[in-house]
Amino acid sequence: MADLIATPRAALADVLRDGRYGRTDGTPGLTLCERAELSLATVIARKGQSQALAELVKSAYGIDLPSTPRFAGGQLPDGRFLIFIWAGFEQWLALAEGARDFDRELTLGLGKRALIMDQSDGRAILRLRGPKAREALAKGIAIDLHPRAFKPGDVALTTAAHIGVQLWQVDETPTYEIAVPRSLAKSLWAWLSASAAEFGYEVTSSE
Amino acid sequence: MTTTSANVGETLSRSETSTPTAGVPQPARLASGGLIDRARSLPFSFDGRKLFGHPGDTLASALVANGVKLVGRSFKYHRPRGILSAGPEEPSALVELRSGARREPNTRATSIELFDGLEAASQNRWPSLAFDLMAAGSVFSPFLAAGFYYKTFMWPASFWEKVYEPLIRRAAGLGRAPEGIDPDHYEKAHAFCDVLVIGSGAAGLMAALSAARSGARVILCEEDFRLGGRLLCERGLIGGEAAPEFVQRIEAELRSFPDVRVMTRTTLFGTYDHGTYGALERVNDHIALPPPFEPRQRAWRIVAKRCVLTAGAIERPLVFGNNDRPGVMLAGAVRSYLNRFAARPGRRAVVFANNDDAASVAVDLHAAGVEVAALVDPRPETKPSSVALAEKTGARLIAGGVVTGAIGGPAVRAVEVREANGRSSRVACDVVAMSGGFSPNLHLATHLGGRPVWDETIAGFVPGDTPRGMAAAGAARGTYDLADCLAAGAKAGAEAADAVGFQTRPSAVPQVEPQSAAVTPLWRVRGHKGKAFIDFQNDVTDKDIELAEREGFRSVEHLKRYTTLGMATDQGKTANVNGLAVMAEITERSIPQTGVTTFRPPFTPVAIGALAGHARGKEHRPTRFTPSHEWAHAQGAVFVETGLWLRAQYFPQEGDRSWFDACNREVIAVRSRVGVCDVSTLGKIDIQGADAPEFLERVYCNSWKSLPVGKVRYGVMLREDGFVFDDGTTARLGPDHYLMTTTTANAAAVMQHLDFCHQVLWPDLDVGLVSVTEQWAQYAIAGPKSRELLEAIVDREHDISNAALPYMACSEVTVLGGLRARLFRISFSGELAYELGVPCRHGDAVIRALMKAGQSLGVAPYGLEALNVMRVEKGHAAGGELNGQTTAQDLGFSRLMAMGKDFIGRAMSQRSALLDPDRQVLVGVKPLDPSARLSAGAHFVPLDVPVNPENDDGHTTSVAFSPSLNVSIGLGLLKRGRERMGERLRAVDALRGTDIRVEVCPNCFLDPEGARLRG
Amino acid sequence: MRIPCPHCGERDVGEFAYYGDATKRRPDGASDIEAFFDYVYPRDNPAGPHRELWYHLGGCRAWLVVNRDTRTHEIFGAEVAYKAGAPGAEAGSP
Amino acid sequence: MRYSVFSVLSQALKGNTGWKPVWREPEPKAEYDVVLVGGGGHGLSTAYYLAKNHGITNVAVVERGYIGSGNIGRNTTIIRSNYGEHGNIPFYEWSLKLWEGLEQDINYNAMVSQRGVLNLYHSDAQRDAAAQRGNTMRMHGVDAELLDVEGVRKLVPNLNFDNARFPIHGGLFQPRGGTVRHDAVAWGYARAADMRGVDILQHCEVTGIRVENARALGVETAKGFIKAKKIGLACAGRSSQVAAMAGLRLPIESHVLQAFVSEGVKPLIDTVITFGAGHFYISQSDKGGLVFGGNIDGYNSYAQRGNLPVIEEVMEEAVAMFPSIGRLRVLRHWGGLMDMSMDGSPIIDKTPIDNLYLNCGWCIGGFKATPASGWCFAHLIAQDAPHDVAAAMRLDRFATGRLINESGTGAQPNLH
Ligand SMILES: Cc1cc2nc3c(=O)[nH]c(=O)nc-3n(C[C@H](O)[C@H](O)[C@H](O)COP(=O)(O)OP(=O)(O)OC[C@H]3O[C@@H](n4cnc5c(N)ncnc54)[C@H](O)[C@@H]3O)c2cc1C
Ligand SMILES: NC(=O)c1ccc[n+]([C@@H]2O[C@H](COP(=O)([O-])OP(=O)(O)OC[C@H]3O[C@@H](n4cnc5c(N)ncnc54)[C@H](O)[C@@H]3O)[C@@H](O)[C@H]2O)c1
Ligand SMILES: Cc1cc2nc3c(=O)[nH]c(=O)nc-3n(C[C@H](O)[C@H](O)[C@H](O)COP(=O)(O)O)c2cc1C
Ligand SMILES: [Zn+2]
Repeated sequence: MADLIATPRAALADVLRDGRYGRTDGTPGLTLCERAELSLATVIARKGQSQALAELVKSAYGIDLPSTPRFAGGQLPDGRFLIFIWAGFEQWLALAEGARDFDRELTLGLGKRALIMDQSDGRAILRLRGPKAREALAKGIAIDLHPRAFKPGDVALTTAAHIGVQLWQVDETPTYEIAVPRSLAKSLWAWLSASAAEFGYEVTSSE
Repeated sequence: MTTTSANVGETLSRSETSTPTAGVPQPARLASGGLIDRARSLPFSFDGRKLFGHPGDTLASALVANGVKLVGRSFKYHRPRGILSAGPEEPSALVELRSGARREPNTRATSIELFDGLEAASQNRWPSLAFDLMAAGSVFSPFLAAGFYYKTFMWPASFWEKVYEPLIRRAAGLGRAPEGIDPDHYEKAHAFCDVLVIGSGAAGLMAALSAARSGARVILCEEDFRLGGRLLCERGLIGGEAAPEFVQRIEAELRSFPDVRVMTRTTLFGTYDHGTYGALERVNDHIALPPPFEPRQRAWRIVAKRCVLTAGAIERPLVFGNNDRPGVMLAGAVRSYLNRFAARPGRRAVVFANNDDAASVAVDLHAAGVEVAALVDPRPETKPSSVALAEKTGARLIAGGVVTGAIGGPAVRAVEVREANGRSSRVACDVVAMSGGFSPNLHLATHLGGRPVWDETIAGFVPGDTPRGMAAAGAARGTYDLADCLAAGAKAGAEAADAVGFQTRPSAVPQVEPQSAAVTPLWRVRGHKGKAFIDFQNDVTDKDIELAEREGFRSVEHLKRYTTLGMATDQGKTANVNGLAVMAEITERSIPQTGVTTFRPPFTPVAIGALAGHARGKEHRPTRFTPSHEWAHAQGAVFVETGLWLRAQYFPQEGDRSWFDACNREVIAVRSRVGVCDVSTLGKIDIQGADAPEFLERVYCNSWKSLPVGKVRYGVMLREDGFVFDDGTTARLGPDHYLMTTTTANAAAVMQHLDFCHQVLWPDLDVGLVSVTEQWAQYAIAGPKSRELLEAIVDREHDISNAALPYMACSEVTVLGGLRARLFRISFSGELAYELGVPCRHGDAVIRALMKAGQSLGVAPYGLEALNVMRVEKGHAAGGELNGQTTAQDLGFSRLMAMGKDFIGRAMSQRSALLDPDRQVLVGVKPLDPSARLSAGAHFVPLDVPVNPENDDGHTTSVAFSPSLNVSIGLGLLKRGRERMGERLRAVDALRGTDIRVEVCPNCFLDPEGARLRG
Repeated sequence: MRIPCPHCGERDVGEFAYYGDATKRRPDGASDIEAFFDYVYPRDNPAGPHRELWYHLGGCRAWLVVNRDTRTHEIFGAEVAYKAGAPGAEAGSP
Repeated sequence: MRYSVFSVLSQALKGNTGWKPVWREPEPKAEYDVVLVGGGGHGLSTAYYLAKNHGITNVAVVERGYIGSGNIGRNTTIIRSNYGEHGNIPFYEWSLKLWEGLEQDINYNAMVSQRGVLNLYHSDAQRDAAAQRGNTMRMHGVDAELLDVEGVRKLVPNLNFDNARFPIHGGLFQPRGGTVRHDAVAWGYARAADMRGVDILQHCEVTGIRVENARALGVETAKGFIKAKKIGLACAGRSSQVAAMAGLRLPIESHVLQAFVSEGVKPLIDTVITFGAGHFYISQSDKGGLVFGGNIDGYNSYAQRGNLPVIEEVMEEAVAMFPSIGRLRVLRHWGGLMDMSMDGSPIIDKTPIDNLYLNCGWCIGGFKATPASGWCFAHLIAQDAPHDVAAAMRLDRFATGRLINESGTGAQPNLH
């Protein structure tokens, strides 16, 4: 059946529309977008293999696997984008741009030392950027995001508006990314958009 | 009540922008001074009367400026009440603010910031404030003594709910609740800091400044809309500056630090564990309506490493006759109205105070042009300071005297004074400034259980053990001299910063005139005339305390509960110490021996909505949407909440008269053709690792090691107490790779349980677990034509024939030209059926593709209703049967249990009561009359015996109308059920008035051999 | 209350789920009903320091053993359960 | 002094100067026939019924603080008998019957107010469970009605019918349920027991139980040793500590449960209502305050106070249910020590130690039990045999598996 094709659909496809929202005067306090085209996988060190896994990740990708709530990686020499985000004890969320069959690739590369589970579709990833990003997040996230306490590269697994999320800071703008379980993305959005409205925010479809 | 005609000299200056009404005089407004903006007038209404005030006013100060004295009626006796204080401790001046759905009953006029168009109304009166018929209740006041309810209203017995209670309820409760849904919104927020400073008086400002200069992250919380605390009503100089200027300068410096957050209109309401504090920011209560996108209030959770409590002190009333008459005020409040608000509470004042600080209010009165008729100083020895005050103000000094009673109905006209020599006289006056000393405002230091300690020199309680990380300073610590307060604040702020790693020293403090705070306690005036109030809001008098003592309610906690002392909205801020001191006096115990009651959060009442924040209406809890939601929505599906999920319940089509028709149609479609249902909500846990098989052995009661790769097995999980926890299928995807499914309801609980088993019980196992529920869109494709349908979308190279993929097999496939998917040949419906898992982002496309491809096969989507009907037809246990009280044996799984291995719940499942042959077990039932409709929750009773607990043999747990059998069928739990096949019973549903004869049958109604699902 | 998760740092108690007494050890699988009864039901329930299990549900999903005073809520220490090891291992003593 | 129309009138005219203490403040005697540990509702009612029903008056109630300082003085005052288990219903129904006659019996107005208790349900599954429960109640002759959403609307029009996250489908209603003025229950039983000769010993903490050869002989207290022929423990949240004095370990965890009261307003809510999509219950006191509560905080605690997560959750549920009460303000919140049993139901039983009797495990619902608990505990102590309606509340049920687990959540108290 040639006319049947599996067009992917972003988690927030039917709620995100480019434009300016909330308070309309002045420059927007933050910009928001969904990063829909990413590949994700859970990586769990096999029992007693965390050291070996770290070495493998280092040799395979040149990335120092973080053992604390941080993320590491970035643009690889081959031009691809890959990061490992701490996601619990000896556990990471690997995030790549433009990868195909990412879980298979990881299994191939790391499978001896790690268990790999595809999560590419399990999380929606939201990016927030702008001077008011911190204040908007503070309306639901109970961790200290002050620059002295939370820096670019830092990661937190926490809760926002009754939803478990994973949050990391990308840069000092500040820019944050939040991973939210896909089925809950709209509820998170309802809270986040309400929280950001006071500052005025812009939704963009691309970063 | 009449107000004196306006004095032209004192009317306000005209506003530049001159609104038409701006010139309306405020008869008691001072011509100059104060922290109000005379350039602008704010119209407001009180009980429908149009009045004007200025920015900078509170409702109370604007009422004072307008000469309004009578503001409300009291709780029990409906006595006229005015304004007692100028702060959050106010017990008397409570009003209904705003109207309709925004009405806020019991709002303290002293804490309401005046705004343009403010509407307020007095409460607890009928028909009007001045003429309150309920005040007639005063005649009965002898019967209304403390605790009178407990002795009365018992005769006749039946009258309580019908007559007495409704009367009491109508009389009680001051204001009226809002009408309709609150139109405003609220939010919550989190803040973190090194040093939290609570209160911005002299001590708080210096504390915040010292900490801020150290580089620490500081939050300064101030309940008022202005920083400064008592400094705002000081007329003296601070280091050569006027006090308000000093405040402004410090505020400016504080605001210049990037890591200092100054929060005004923010009340710290509670101290919680480990440095967590609750605070309420009234973001937009000071204007008529919140602007768009802004909340009305914001509830903060503040986490602070250190905290400095500089919340000041609360002045106490004196206890004399009619001390509640409008016009009788706390001395500090009088000072505040005069100096901060430029409002004159009267023209002729009597000052009655037992301490130097309050007595000095005479000077402020005098300076404002108020005649000070008398300075009544109860202290036995004549104080030189009082003599000087009297000289300066021209007041008559009545040293060693007391006010025994206030005279006047709706407002004070005079006071009766008893002099030291016992002679009584009357002094005409329209305002009484009274003070019985101060109580440090230590509530927040006691919320974690710290007990206050009595300090004789200040005649007040001071904080004892403060919560870890908190220090009190200034008046909150019992330090009353201004210079000392400044210094103590600076020191506490510096120490707090220092303790968390910011080396610093206290900031230098400015020079100020020394003050005296000398006080001699006077807990009540003996031989007073008229009721002497201790708790103004709950109408508790000194007589009530005597009565409580007489009846044995001597412990302060009994005193409180019997008389309701301190239990009103003000929580006895002005009342508690007076009350317990009077009890101490009567029982001849010391005050520390008598003790204090417990302060509890909140410090001042907090709106329920603020603490709920965003979580309201549909946002009360998050909603989980399935991958096919948008598609189903477009089909007109009706959705139903299942836990947090929203699932399609059924898909109505033309011709369906109700859900029932739709459901039957969907069932028939599945049983005769093919249907598709979104089952993504089932929990999915990916389990990998060398010990994964062993792990499954231990968490499931049945055995797992024999399951080959590419196969699926049904599993039952017990709790450690031996009862069934959850069930589901688990597929072996690889030698050490499994995918477990759980019920929708228990998905999270099972994940937590497995993490427990893995991390706590058996950390040695080589196994990793991750929930992948969110990753996979999972569709059940069921019905005789399901394979045909699948063949249309599964890519050619995958063989899904019966031979290649038999019942209970699973396989990785690709669909729609290369999309990776998982196919499980499992069946809940009892038909030939599959579950197809595809990555979620393709879920939408795949459901559309299935529907399109299935058109020629007559495919129908089916919802939860049809799903449930089919599972009842097949006799599968679900919610009603997996109720946490059933055992595996009850549900017919005895043979599944592999007793030879260790598994969670093994031992406890063998307890005698769990093996009792009398237990109720899972059966099916069918009505004898095929047209009868069963209901769930009906009880089984044998025929021909009475319906009583002894004959309760069980109940129906799930029922359904089976369109396949054309009869209502049910699952149930029946005592010794397996032995009773074919027996006839009654299913009695007394609640719904049905009593149906049923026949017991096996729980599987359709295709018990399973021929269809193997087809 | 703030619970110091060894992985995530100090977090509000709202992120955690509680599971009670951590001194209980699951008996060997072959043990009898009595041993399991003792594991499942009776509790010391002390008023004072208490070793107890918490799950960082809204965080890193680690099971923790926290030593906390049930009278004051004061926390003396916390460690991850799989490291807490044998019974009697101390997670920060008062 | 008996309370009557006459005494109230005549006292009022005398300025209420003639009232006498409602209970004596005696010194402890050297020995009592029965010493009851715990001056909460259950200890006091047990004392009263020992005296009244069994003629045993040489009784002391020994209380560490002031009477009523425990959970009897800090609960949300809901009474009802709408349980679902046969082991519970007859007991709670008997309690409700005793409430109905309480004022006349003890000559004290505890303001028993049968305004009805409505348990909302929000799904078909909850409806079925409610029906099952209501039908069990009916079998025991207890009043129960199953309301659909229209029935609920008629009863409580200001609930959230239009915009609820978890729409209301209906409710299980028990018209005879209601509220009682909590403190008055303690005081009324204390007064009635005292009038029959019971000694109420306040500020007299029990610090030890003297046991020899598995026989209890008496209690060590802050006021010295008190010998006792029989000892009954009714210590609610502190049951584990006191039982430990006799070497017993109980299937109990002590948890904190918080409660809340709002500022008083004119009549707004006339029924007791519980939320089915969370943990929330509310009623309006005769003084006008909304009295409400939710789930336990969920961790062992003896601090009698809780924390913000549960506070906020309770408020969220309050506005979810009543969207119009968001502007009303909470004026106080507090906590109590809950004796959470491992199956959620109480224990009224003998112990392995002779002459030592146990009454505990009331979880968050023992206020409504006060009269029947006292009645049955007195029976057990006096007759050495369980009362019929409390026969299922055995201590050995955890070992046998004959549990009374209403919630079906197993041996995890914070899930009950
Ligand atoms: C917030 C809250 C809400 C509740 N809501 C309801 C409700 O709506 N409906 C309902 O039915 N139930 C409710 N309950 C439960 C109910 O209050 C209790 O189950 C019941 O009060 C317990 O029995 P009691 O009255 O005897 O306990 P308590 O009043 O706690 O009595 C026990 C007494 O024992 C004393 N004691 C302890 N140790 C010693 C010792 N060593 N020596 C001497 N004395 C000692 C204590 O000081 C205490 O006074 C609620 C409880 C709380 C905390
Ligand atoms: N001489 C005397 O007898 C005497 C007695 C009492 C006070 N005083 C004077 O009072 C002043 C005391 O200074 P201070 O700084 O200690 O107190 P303060 O009264 O000047 O300031 C306390 C501040 O704390 C705020 N506050 C209170 N509770 C709060 C809460 N829960 N949340 C947020 N804000 C809250 C108040 O609104 C106020 O602004 C000095 O000027 C002193 O001389 C004198
Ligand atoms: C049903 C009920 C209603 C209450 N109403 C009030 C009230 O209106 N005002 C008040 O201050 N406290 C009220 N309380 C709370 C008590 O003041 C007190 O907090 C509670 O009895 C616990 O005692 P504690 O705070 O001293 O520990 C009420 C308590 C209950 C149980
Ligand atoms: Zn963690």
